[in-house]
Amino acid sequence: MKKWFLVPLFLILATIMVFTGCSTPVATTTTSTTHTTTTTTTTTTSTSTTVAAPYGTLTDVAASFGYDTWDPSLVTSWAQIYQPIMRTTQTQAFEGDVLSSWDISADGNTWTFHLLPNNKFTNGDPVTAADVKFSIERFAASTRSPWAPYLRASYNFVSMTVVDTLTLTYVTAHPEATLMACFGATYVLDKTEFDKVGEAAYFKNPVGSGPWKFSDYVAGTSIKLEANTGYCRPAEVPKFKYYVQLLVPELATRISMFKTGQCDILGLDDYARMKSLQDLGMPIQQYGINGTDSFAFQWSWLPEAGAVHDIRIRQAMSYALNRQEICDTWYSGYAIPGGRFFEPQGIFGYSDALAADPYDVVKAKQLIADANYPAAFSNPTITIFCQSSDQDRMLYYMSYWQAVGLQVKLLVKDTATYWSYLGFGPPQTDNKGWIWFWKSWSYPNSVYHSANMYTSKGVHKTTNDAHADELYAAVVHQSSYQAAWDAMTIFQAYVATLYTNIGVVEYKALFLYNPTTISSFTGRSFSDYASCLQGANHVTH
Amino acid sequence: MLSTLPTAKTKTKKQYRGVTRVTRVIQKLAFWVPLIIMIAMIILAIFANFIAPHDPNLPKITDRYTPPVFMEGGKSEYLLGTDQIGRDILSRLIYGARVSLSVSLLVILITAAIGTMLGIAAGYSGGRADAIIMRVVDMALSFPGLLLAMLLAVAIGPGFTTVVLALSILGWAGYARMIRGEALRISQSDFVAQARVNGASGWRIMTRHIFPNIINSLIVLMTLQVGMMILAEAGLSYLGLGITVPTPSWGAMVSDGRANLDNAWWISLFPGVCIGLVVLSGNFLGDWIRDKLDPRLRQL
Amino acid sequence: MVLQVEDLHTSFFTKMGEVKAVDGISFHVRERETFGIVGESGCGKSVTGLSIMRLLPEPSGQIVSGKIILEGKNLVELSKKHMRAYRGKVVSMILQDPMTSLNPVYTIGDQVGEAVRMHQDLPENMVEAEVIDVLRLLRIPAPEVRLKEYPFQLSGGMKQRVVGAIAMSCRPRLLIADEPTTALDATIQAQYIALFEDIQEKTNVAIIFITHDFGVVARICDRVGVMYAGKIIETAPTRDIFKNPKHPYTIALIKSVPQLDKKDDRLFSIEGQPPSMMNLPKGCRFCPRCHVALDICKEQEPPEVKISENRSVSCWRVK
Amino acid sequence: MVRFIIIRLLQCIVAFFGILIITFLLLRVSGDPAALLASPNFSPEQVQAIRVELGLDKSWGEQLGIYLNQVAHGNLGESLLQKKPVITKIGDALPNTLKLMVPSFVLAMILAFILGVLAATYRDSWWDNIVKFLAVLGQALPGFWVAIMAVLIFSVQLQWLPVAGMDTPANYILPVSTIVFFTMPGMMRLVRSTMLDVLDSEYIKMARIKGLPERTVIWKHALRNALISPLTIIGMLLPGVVTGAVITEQIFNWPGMGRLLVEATFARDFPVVQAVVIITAILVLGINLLIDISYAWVDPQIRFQRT
Repeated sequence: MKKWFLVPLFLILATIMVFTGCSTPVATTTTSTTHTTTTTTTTTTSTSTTVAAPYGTLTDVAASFGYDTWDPSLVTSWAQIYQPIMRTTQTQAFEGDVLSSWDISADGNTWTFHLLPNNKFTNGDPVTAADVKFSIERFAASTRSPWAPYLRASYNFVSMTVVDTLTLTYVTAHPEATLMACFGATYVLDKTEFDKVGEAAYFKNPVGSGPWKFSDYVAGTSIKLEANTGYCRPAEVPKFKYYVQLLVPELATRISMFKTGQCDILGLDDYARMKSLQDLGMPIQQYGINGTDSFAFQWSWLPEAGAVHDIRIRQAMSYALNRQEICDTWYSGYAIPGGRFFEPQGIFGYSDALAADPYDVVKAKQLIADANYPAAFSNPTITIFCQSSDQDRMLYYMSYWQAVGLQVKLLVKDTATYWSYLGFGPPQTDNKGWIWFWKSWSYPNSVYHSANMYTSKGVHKTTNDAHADELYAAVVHQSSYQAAWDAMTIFQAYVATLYTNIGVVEYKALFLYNPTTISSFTGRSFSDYASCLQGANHVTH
Repeated sequence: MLSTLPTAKTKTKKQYRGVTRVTRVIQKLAFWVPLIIMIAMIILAIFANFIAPHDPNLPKITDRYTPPVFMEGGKSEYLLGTDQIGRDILSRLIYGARVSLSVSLLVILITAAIGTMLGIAAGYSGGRADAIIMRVVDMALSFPGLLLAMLLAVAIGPGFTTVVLALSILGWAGYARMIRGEALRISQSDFVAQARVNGASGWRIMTRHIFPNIINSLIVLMTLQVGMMILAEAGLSYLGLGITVPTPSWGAMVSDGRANLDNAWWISLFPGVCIGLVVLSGNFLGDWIRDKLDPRLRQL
Repeated sequence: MVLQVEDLHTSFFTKMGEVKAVDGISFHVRERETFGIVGESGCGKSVTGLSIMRLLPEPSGQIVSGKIILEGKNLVELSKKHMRAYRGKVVSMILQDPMTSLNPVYTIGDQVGEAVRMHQDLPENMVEAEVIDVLRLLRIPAPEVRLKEYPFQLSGGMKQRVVGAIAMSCRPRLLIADEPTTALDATIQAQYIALFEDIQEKTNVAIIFITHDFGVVARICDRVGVMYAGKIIETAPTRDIFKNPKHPYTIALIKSVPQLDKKDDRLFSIEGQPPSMMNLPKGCRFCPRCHVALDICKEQEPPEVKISENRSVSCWRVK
Repeated sequence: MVRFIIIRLLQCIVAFFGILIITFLLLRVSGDPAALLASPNFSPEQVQAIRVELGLDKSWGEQLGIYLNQVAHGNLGESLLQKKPVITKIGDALPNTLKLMVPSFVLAMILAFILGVLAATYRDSWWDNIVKFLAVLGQALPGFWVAIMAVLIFSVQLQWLPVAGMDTPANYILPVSTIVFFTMPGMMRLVRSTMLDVLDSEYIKMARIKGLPERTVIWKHALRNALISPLTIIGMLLPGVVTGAVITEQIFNWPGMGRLLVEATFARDFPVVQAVVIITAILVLGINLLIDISYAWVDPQIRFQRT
């Protein structure tokens, strides 16, 4: 009896899976300035063939929770309880998230946002234009988000008007198509609730309209989210009823928990270790776009920066790295050479000009000889600093530089100090010319991060080049996203020649999962970690 | 010697003769084995550059996670295998002896010096000074040193100096406490009274009369501490507050390999064994010296 | 006959080998008699006492052979449990150092009462009266007050009396006093010895008095055994031994007792050291220190010679 | 007796403020928390504004004064990173730590006393040798290593016990045993050696002479005297338990004070670190005071002291 009952259920599930699999959004037409969201306009899967109710628990482990808050202007790691204004597609374009569509005026200065109808917060309040306006204002005023300043009045903002409950206009002083990246980082809060309970209470029991809803949070211990069955895209409602993330600082413990089934998901930095667990029958899943490994030379334009002030030394450091060997060994084949700052292949503004330098010891040695290293420098020691989690990898990368005769020194900084050394503010007495190691995870659009890395206004203080500033200004003054993309390509290609940031590899972002609880991942696994887990499917028996 | 004993008459007697022979052998081993281990470790530490087959800090990524030579997949050039970035474990162990032992010895010298001075001063002078010093000692002994070590490591950054300071900052108290007791006992003895009668200064009594009489206890305590300090350094390494990379210390090596205990146990096990050997050797040697010098010191 | 010890051998089995602390001694103690065991420290006299109590330090100390017959029972053969029932009740002991013989953390009443409760089937309300009674027996002033006091509140002499009270609490048949007066000063010593006589009179207890001091022997003992290196080399009534000591060692010991009536200030002392108990000489144990040794003394141990009903000596010179 | 306690109490308070000041100064040397809080885009002026907001612009003396005043009023400040009163964080973590430490401490003590006494009573027996071996083993290996091995053996291989968490009683077994494994040996050695001294004493012989059963001799007469010196050591055992807690909490994922401390130290969350140290100091000092008082209970000589 029971088995017969399961057949139609299975068929329904299969249909849904096929549907969601096919429903990858189509890129918007280039000529039109109207952007529509493909997935939400229809409600095909509703009524008769209701989605099976979510069940079960997905348990994840994290080494740290970072900031201990649910304010999306401070931290976006579990912003999945909120909906952003826009989100990225698999082709690195943008589509609406709370929006059904948006228009940009002919002069490029007026954005009109059309909200999805019938979209509700988990407390039942409708998502309105007033909520979006409030969220943008609040986000722009944030003092802690790196994205926020680009929405702030001092940059490029004139006014914002609520036209009706589902329409909002946003007026800028000059065209800036790349603001989409900022809207993509702006999460919509429930203004009514926020005004009613106040900020502290709101973030203690946060309300959003995302695929997950907040369930429980024990500071320093666990996060618990529940599938939001009222999510505006029924096909994307998580199939697991609960998502639990446990804070487990000790790696050995995380591994043991995963092996014993106390958690379902495990991320590892050491890909060889990951492979050894894969050999035990634990499958690997890729999510998001590739992450990158790179080195940034802060204040390298200053003569006091020492050896790295000389571009030939920086170039030599790039040529000395055997990137293919790194990919094959450290990353067990899950990486490819390349990966400057935030620029894996296929991302906004990527071109072949960003391709990695080949491994060429002869050339590296020649460049070093040309620079008359070490004789030409009073202090030839090159200092690299990283966080303790990256120290093994650094020692390994450094061995390539030692092999070509460079004197390198590694400083391992604990997380707090590491961040305080990342170049912002005036140079500290000792950190001019220090190289920092940067490991990025999948970030869809790096336009504003690039400003920080490659322009003189940037906080990371690696570049002080007037031409780069001009080229960057061109990127953020485009009325079309495609034009901005092209401008970004030119800008990136130019700054690549400055060698203020050298990429090592771009690696696949991976995690292991427990095949007894999870069968596969469907949906937006191309986007990021949280979206990938959102598409986790049950193992059906 | 044994043959001169009269023949056993009862069961108990026989049993005891057997025990005597075994214990005597064990006693000899309990002295020689730890002594040899200690000396071997010290030789490794001193001549690390000549003994170590590889550069301890040079990664060879293509050889990473090589198991020890006696296991399947082991290579003869890496007797004890390699770690997660392909460094030779044996070479790191040998260089690690240098770091671990020097941390340990330095801390012991510092703490013993401070503790002895304060202990003698307290025990000899007595009264208020004694009361104050002993109160501070009590506090120092009961305060978790790890907390201060963590604060210190974060305050001045991790490294050799930090580890030594962090372990020394409270470590003197144990010495002060023991030395004070000894000094008190000795300063009440007749020869000290005699010295006083003869007009010796307090300084002279403390250095010439009291100090030589506490050296025995001091040596015993210091021997026992060798391993303890290495263990403490390992604890700091685990929390990321130990000796900075790439310098190998045993504690850091054990800590580095901990997440690989289930698939590459050799990274963490061998340094762990070294720590265990030194701790045990220190304990046995300390016990032995104590028995030889002064059986009264059983309480240490 | 309260106690009969026959050919008792007690050894310590140490890491260095066997130490024959008591090497075949025999003696007896009659009712109401005080038998003294005299000897230098380390001669085995305390071990003899502990052997009778069966309280040798375990596991190294062992009674190797011999008989200890107390009131007709051989203590050597008793089980631990049976022996415990004898201890305190039939045979008891007073240890040397009054300062450390009392447990510092319990009151006097508690410590004396414990022994009373242990062996006498008394109702709880009678115990205190019994304890006071025992304290009185030991002539402890104001026993009702002392009951509630801790050892550190008492003087040395008073502590020694309390120790005596514990030992006498069940009116044992035999009391072994191991140098009970050594730690006391002269006046208190005299009082304490008088106390022993008094107790003996009241309770008929037989006493083994272990001491190194012939002066004390003269005052209290009826008979005396002189021990040297694990053997009793001479046994005699006290009066006889002072009048006519036979063994050269006894003679030397008596000579070394300071006597007030003699003008000679110089104290006699025996030259040399007692032999190592691990490595005894082949012949007579005293031979190396003996002024009158014969050739045979070096070769053969002298047999015990009974010279009268109450006297025996082990010396080749005494036939 | 009362005076004795009052003097000890005053000493505790002095020591407490000493620890407070040292902690405060050490942390201030270690780095600028404002720099950590600032977003990478911040201008120096904005960083300065944060400093003013947090009172970090004032001189150390002033900051210390303000801080001492706050602590005296029971205010432990606000977490810099989370804008949350520190007291709530401690409030979450402290019970968890106590849940772990109290059973460990009690178990370690009980085992140390039982094993130590037995080892001393049956000196040089096989039993004594096993105890001695355990004691040496417990002091010979790094704590975190043994904890991880325990997890691998009992949780991963044998699957008898859960790896981490604190939901079920089974979760307590591994962390508690680990702490016991490391803290007990030192204590046990001490109980054993003290007990040996006591057993050699005349009053124990005297107790035997009375014909008391061995049970009474050991557990009544000997133990109470043997208790006196290890009581002091309980105080010295505390650091071991705290250190043990830091490491075991990290490995067994126990959300207690130890883990809070590690997190806060690396994040330079000064108020939290200070609060953890202060609370630990209060605990340690308080326990020492209790020990002093129980001393008086065990040793009548102190109880009757008038000074």
